[in-house]
Amino acid sequence: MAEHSNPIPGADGHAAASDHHSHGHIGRDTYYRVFAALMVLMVLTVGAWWVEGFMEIPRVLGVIVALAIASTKTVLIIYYFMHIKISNRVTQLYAVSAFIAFTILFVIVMGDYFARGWPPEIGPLP
Amino acid sequence: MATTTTTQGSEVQGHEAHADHGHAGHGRELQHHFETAQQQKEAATLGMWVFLVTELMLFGGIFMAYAVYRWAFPDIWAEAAHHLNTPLGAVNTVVLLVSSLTVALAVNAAEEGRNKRLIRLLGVTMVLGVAFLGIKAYEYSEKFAHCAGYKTPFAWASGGAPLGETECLVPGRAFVFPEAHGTTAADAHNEVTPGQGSPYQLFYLLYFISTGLHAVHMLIGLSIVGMLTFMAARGVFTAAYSTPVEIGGLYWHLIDIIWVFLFPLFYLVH
Amino acid sequence: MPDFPLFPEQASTFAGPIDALYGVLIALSLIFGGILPFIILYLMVRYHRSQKADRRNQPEGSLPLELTWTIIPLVLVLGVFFWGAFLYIDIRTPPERNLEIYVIGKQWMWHAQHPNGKRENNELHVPINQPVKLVMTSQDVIHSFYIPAFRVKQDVLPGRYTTMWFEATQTGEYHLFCAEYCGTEHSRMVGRVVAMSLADYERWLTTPGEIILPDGSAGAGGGGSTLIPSIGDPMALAGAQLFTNLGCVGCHRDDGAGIGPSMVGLYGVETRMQDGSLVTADENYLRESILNPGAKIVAGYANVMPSYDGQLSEDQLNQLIAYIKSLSDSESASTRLSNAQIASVVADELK
Amino acid sequence: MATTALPSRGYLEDDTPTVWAWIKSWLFTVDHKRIAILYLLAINFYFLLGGLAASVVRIELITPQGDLLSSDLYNRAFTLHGIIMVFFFLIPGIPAVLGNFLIPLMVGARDMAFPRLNLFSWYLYMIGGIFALSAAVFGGVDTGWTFYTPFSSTYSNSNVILTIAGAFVMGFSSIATGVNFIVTTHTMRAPGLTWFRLPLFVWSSYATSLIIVLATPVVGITLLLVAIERIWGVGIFDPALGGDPLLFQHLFWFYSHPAVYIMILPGFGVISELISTFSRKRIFGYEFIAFSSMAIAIIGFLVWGHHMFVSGQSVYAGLVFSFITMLVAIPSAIKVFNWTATLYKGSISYRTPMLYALGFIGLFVIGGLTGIFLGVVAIDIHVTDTYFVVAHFHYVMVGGTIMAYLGGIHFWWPKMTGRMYNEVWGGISALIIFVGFNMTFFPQFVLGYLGMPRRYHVYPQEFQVLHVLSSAGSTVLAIGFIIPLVYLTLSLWKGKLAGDNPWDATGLEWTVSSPPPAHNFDEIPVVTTEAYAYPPEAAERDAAAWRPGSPL
Ligand code: HEA
Ligand code: HEA
Ligand code: HEC
Ligand code: CUA
Ligand SMILES: [Cu+2]
Repeated sequence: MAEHSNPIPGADGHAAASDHHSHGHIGRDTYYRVFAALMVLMVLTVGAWWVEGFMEIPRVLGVIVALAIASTKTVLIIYYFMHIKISNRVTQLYAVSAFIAFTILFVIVMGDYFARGWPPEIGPLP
Repeated sequence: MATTTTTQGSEVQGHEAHADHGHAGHGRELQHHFETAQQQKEAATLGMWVFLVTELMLFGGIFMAYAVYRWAFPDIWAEAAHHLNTPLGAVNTVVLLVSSLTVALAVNAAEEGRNKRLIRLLGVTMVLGVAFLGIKAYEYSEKFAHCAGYKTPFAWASGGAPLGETECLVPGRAFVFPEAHGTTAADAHNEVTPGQGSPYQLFYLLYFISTGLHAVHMLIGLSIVGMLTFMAARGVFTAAYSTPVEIGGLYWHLIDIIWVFLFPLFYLVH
Repeated sequence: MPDFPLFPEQASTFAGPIDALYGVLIALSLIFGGILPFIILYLMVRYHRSQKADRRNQPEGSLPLELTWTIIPLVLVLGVFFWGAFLYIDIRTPPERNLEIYVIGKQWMWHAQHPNGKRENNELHVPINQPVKLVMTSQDVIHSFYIPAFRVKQDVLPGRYTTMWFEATQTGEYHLFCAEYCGTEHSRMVGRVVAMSLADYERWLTTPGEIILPDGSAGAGGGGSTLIPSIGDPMALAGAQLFTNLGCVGCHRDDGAGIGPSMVGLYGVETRMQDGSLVTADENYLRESILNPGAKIVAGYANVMPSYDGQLSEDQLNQLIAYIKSLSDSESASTRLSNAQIASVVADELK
Repeated sequence: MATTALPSRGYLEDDTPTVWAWIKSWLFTVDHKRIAILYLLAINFYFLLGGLAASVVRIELITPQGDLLSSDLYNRAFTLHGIIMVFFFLIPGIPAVLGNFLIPLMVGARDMAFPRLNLFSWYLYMIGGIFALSAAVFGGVDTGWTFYTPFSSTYSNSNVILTIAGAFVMGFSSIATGVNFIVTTHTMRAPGLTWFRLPLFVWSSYATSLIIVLATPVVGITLLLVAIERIWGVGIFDPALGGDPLLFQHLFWFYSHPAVYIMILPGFGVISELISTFSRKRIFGYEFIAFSSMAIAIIGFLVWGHHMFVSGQSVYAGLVFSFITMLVAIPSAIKVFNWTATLYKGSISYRTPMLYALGFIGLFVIGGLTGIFLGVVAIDIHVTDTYFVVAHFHYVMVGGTIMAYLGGIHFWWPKMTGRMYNEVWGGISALIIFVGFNMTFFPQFVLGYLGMPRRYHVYPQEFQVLHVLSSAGSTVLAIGFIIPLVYLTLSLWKGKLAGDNPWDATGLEWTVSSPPPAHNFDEIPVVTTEAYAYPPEAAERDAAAWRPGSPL
């Protein structure tokens, strides 16, 4: 196998690693801007919840909105505060791996519950 | 090269990605088994990230249980959530988000070798962390005070105003969810839901477990930040060596992320 | 039974197809599990270091070969999967008309109730050539109802119903096992299944036997045989009695004029809930409605029904459900008596 | 940076003045090789203990009545057996012993990325083990290793919490190992050692670590919830308290199915090393073997529901899980075929490790193929929770992983200790184990299809013949396991010196002295060749050098 088949650049033995000292850099003003965004999102979540208190909207929608905002916050924190933006590919992959694994768990388990309904039945087929 | 047997003795320690390890020592230290500082730093960061993955999956199990039961008992969830103190939860969220900013700035300060600023920022972070835990503790003790029959924890301590109705939202044999207000009139049948076996309890169980586990992580995070402050005060960090601050910061952000989800999932339910 | 069998008896309609599939799998395994070791043995001997052999031009890999031994097993297992899947759907789809028997598992015994109310413990009498559907629940932990000769098994869960069906083909006595570990006497939670001809089964149904309730106490009398012709299903009858005694009738009037919805024609029909969703009123729904009425509120009604959780035994719950189901049974609907009539018949009977 | 370079001192040697200092030099070591030895001792102890429990189980099953043990004791015996074998032997087994010892050597590093975390994981393992042992001593547990609720959370009155604490702590031990492997593989590789030059053992350990890291926390929290439910009487999994028992099963198997691949993948890695070495040629289809490990790790996360076919999960879920279960078998098939192809045109020698490797293939294939039976829902309905399942998993776990473990121990024994063991006894015991194993577990397939449920302490008369056969086999098996214990121990004093590379194997671990020096490499090696870089004529030369009387 030739060297070029190495799929994960930048994470190679230290020979390779030393070529990579200068990752990017995230400036302080970026942090402040991200923080401002987080605050806005914070207000949005609570605001959305407050509005939902008066408005009749489907429950699912409320959950989706709340989770979408939380996910956006998370992405901001992970991407900027936790430096994933300037991390190497391997670290980036690990950062998403937990979310992928959780999605697998979530989709399959909820799939089973949806199929059974609540109170749970043996299955969609009678 | 040091031989391994001497490592545990006199040798100063570098750092370790795992939170449980001490960080005593000074000077930037390259552990014997690493070739370059860059390699050591990469290992530490990746190690921390992999560890964070396990932390996320740990909470993932609880989130899964939460999802199933919220889907199964949507009304009960909405009703139960109304008994949580949403303003306090919101304040806590802000507190944590601010602390995330201060940690990010602290990492930045460490990278730039500005030690004073680093110590200050770490200090602020700790204050915010303690504030978060204080508010959380108040929320908890409010629930316990209700079980004891008092309105507030203070009333409980001083033997003050009793709570009008029976309510105990702490899961366990004493659990009592108060009568639903606002639903159709004087229905004699709709008694107070008893503790055992009601989905209301499931909500509070999940609430206490996940926020409790989160609080435990806060405590660990606080001790890490404390350790970092101590190290910073001893002048361990320089512009060239700040990895511990960085990976400690990662841990703190993780705690923040978990709360970012806990808040809407428990406090903002309709 | 023979003393040293190598193959279980085939006593239900599933046994044949499952054994056939099993045979195919064994054949498949023999191809791989039999030929592969043979190849390995051959290579081991042929290329043992003491053997003179041509060892030049060793291959290092070969895409065609890799594809071959990826695709062939894949095709084979997918074939097996589809075969198994259709069989599985069969096993999980009871026919429309079946004999329904309630089964309750508890540590550590099985308790069965036949449609006419006849009960038995650790035994199950079933007619042959007749689809039998078991509606099962548990009073404590998870058990599993297993009849090896029929090739059927289904876990029995507390707090809900699971179902299973089979059609026995041969008269005889077969093992009944609890297959899910359930505590100390798990291995003694066994019994027998007696498959008999339909005529024998019907005769057996009417022989009075002592009723032993799951709680161990002995109930009264036999299968209520005298009532069968006049009313039909004593299981439902017992339910009707409960329906009156527990005060359900106070709210659930047949004419629909009560506080609660009428039970007539409820079972198996989709009902609109307050939140707009449609729910099919099956056993689990009925069960939930009785134990936890607040969980799903029927549109147009208030959440005033009290919970009966903790006040009903599994037995009573089954009876109530059987009664509610009987109210929807199109055949019996015409001959159905009103609640009051049933109550009076019951009262007579009890005198 | 310290400079006390003692280049050629073996990691086993000590210049400690007192016994206490010697003990300390072991208990506080951060040397991955010493930690591996610590693990080796602890893990083998647990294996014997688990085996002892298995022996008790087998003896009880000789007669259909419950005459030796009460049902309570029997339940505790098989639970102890299952928990110890799974959590304290098989899951840490190959990774913690062989992985710890070899990964740094194989990637050309001086140690794991986090040596103290490594030691910490051993302590966690010991603490977990002590919890589990004390649970057994104070009366045992009777839930089965699967801890199904609501039995475990509400009904059982045995030491569930203590055992759960043990499994929980042990989980963090394996997480620590997993994190270490991942980071070591990524950041500590020697210059020139690209991913496709790594030995396959490293690949499979990496895949294992991936599973550990993603799945273990879930079972941790699940077991924690069971403990909480028990302590406070609140219900997440008990329907009587409002919860759903199937949720427990989903969460449990989300870990425990991938966990079976935690058990087997390192074994695959060992077998790849052995087959190549003792055929004296490159492994066939390197990339396919490497990627199939990753495929197993990933697809393995999608099939857990095949343990729940009759549990009451939905029919759709059953079909989906069954389908993906079929797919997960394919990467294993690829591996088996590639190993077989490696033999072709090799120069095969029947040294002890190779005997284990060949035994592995035979037994694993049977175990894996019966896994397919179980994955076909219609068949599983009949055989689930019967001895068919018991036989299946012993074929993969004992016939698979333990064979690989023993093969690996024999293969690297000269490297770990510097001495050779008795080759004749090695061969004999491998043979005894193979025969004993089949005798013990093959009858159980028949038993299972006949309908004999598992976890049964009394059983119908007609199953007795097969049970007696199985018990007889287990005696043979036990003897087979005790023999290596004896000759391996003896070899520490009596064995002849092995030399750096007794097998003429490739791989960085064979370039250092036996036992390796404390810091592994004086100079970090620069790698310029692929793994298993046997020259094309290696096999031919080896065969030509064979004379009657040289080792088979
Ligand atoms: C080391 C551990 C290990 C391994 C590797 C496996 C591997 C597999 N297992 Fe196993 N399994 C267990 C340990 C393991 N299992 C345990 C412990 C249990 C019981 C738990 C309990 O309840 O206590 C269990 C239970 C279990 C069940 C549930 C049974 C039940 O309770 O009802 C199922 C069902 O699908 C299953 C399937 C499989 C499959 C498809 C594989 C596959 O990965 C196998 C793949 C391998 C091959 C297929 C062989 C090689 C291939 C060829 C020779 C090529 C030809 C192949 C084809 C044509 C397909 N296993
Ligand atoms: C790695 C995993 C592993 C291993 C190696 C084994 C090894 C063995 N197992 Fe195990 N077994 C399991 C994992 C394993 N098992 C699991 C997970 C279960 C399910 C548990 C449950 O249902 O919850 C199970 C269940 C199980 C059962 C089913 C019990 C039941 O359902 O009722 C049986 C019955 O025959 C059995 C037998 C054996 C035998 C004979 C061995 C033999 O291979 C053991 C051979 C080893 C020895 C005999 C040790 C030799 C040494 C001595 C005897 C010396 C004396 C000791 C000292 C000096 C300390 N096992
Ligand atoms: C206080 C009055 C009251 C009593 C007593 C009462 N119910 Fe109800 N029941 C209601 C009301 C009102 C509803 C509709 C709202 C709801 O779904 O909870 C209802 C709904 C139901 C439903 C669901 C009906 C549907 O249309 O989907 C069932 C089944 C049921 N009850 C059974 C019973 C049984 C069995 C008893 C006695 C053991 C009983 N009820 C006692 C008031 C009552
Ligand atoms: Cu009931 Cu096992
Ligand atoms: Cu599995």
